Amino acid sequence: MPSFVFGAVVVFLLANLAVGLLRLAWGPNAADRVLSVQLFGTTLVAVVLLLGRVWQEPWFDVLALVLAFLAAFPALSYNRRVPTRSEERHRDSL
Amino acid sequence: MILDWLVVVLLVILSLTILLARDLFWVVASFITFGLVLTLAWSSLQAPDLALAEAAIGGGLMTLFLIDSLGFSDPEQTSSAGGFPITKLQGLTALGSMIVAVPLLRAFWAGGAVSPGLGPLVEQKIELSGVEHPVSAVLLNFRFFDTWFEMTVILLAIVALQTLRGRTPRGDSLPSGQSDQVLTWFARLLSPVLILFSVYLLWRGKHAPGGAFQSGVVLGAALSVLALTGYQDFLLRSPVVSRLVVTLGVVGFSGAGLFPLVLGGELAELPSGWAGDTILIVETMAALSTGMSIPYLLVALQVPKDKVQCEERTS
Amino acid sequence: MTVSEFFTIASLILGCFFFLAGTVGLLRLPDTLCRLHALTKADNLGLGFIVFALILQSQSVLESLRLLVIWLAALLTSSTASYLIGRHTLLSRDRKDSHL
Amino acid sequence: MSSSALFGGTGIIIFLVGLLGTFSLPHLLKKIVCINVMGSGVFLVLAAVGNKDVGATNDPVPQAMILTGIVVAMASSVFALALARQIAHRSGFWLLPEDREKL
Repeated sequence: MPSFVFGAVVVFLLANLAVGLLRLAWGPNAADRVLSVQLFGTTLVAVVLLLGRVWQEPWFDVLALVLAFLAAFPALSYNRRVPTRSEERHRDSL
Repeated sequence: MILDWLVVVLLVILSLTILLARDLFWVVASFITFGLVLTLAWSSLQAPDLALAEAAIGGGLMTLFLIDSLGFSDPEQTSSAGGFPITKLQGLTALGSMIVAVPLLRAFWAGGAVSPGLGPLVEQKIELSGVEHPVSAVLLNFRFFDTWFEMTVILLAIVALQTLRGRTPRGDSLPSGQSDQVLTWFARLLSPVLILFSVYLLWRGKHAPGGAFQSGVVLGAALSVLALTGYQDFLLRSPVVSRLVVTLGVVGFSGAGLFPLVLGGELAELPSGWAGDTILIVETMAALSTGMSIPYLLVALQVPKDKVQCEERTS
Repeated sequence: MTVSEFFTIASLILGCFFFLAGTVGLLRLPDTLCRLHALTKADNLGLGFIVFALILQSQSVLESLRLLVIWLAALLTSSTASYLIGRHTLLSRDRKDSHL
Repeated sequence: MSSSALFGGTGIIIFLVGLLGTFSLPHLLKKIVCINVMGSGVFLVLAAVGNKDVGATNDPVPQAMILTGIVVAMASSVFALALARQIAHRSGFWLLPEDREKL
């Protein structure tokens, strides 16, 4: 497999990420911004995996694994934000 | 090359976003993305250790600290205190930094005399260091002092935070998040794997990218996941032991640094035959203490609310 | 072109398509929960197809397993993250100041 | 242009953007984030100088120093965040006292 195919996919994915920055700008909720960060994280896992094949560097897989494992942190910390009273009530009624 | 340009453009856009954005969450989300893209920059510069550390800190742990602080701030203020009010002083600063930028960039791109750097020297002496990976050799042998005082800085940060926080009725625990089946299972699945992975990174550091700090940071991520999902036993069961683990890094480095003095050598001159073993022990201690430090930093960040409760109790 | 090369390119294109769909969905869909739906497609299928393409090109069984583990890790974290965001959105939907 | 020259130049620009933010944004959280951005700029310059196409080999010394720097920057940012939260809690604003007087 010629590596320029992988390189082209990497460029496409990064361009995708750049367009996704618009949602980061628009918001309007914090949740939307966490969502975009989530998408960027996954995109980067793919990018790192592909780059490891292009440059023939085996340690890129380790990097991809770190990125994949820690991708949940934005959502995890976002979830910890103190819920307001209405949220509490809603949860208790579930 | 196209890739480098894309990464550079993304980095500059994101830093400008951080400068100009009004919404606080936008700033923080841009900063997280900035950290993620920076990982690619390190990869492109062939600095795998930096990429690993940046992925774990910029993409993971800083998120935790920053969003935790955001949850504390109230919404009205977030929107009002944004803006970009340009006073005379700030205008001058902007002008000044642009004036500084031109010669800096010129100097950087002019190139000129290129020194060979310290790379060849490290390559030449690496057999004496006891490890095979050059970055680990520099970190734990040739520039032992840097890492020694790095551990001290982390410990000092925790001591300072604990002092700020004072004694609290609930000890070293996080205000419990919502306990929840999905989160519980997530923690049960993820944290053992993460801990195993951190041990792998530690072992790898001897001959390949990886090592005490990357390992410690991943361990810290595992422990924070546990603390955030309600498994706080490792903090609460025996607080003295957990605090001792936090100090392990400084203890290990001080021991390895001072011991050669007893044998009649120089300060921090690792004994040549035993360097490899000493480094392994010191690295393990450093990784454990870095890992334990991170939930402590997170706990100690919860200053004001605990303070309120304390003040209410005393009055 | 061999069969495995054909499948590799096909699945790379599919992966790119799902990432594109995820981004377009993130930009065009009207509210947070809809966007969450778009995102999960990119997370699971986009990354899945790209990992599949790489597995087809991998040199050893160990490398294939490693890639599979990375995909599974991404699945675990992204599904938990989606659940958390979805629940948080749902719980705070009746709030007036959903700004933060 | 080699990739290390590219990243080094970007490092300088990012440093200056962060510097500008640190001075001009009154919000303490933004100040802390901007200081971190500034630090990343410095790290980029340092890594670019130690890169293969500037020196003879990939220099591990700057890399080890940056690694130390990343961890120290994290610890000190957390400390700064705690101080900022203390200020925010006591005064009700994420602002330094000097900036509050201007409100």
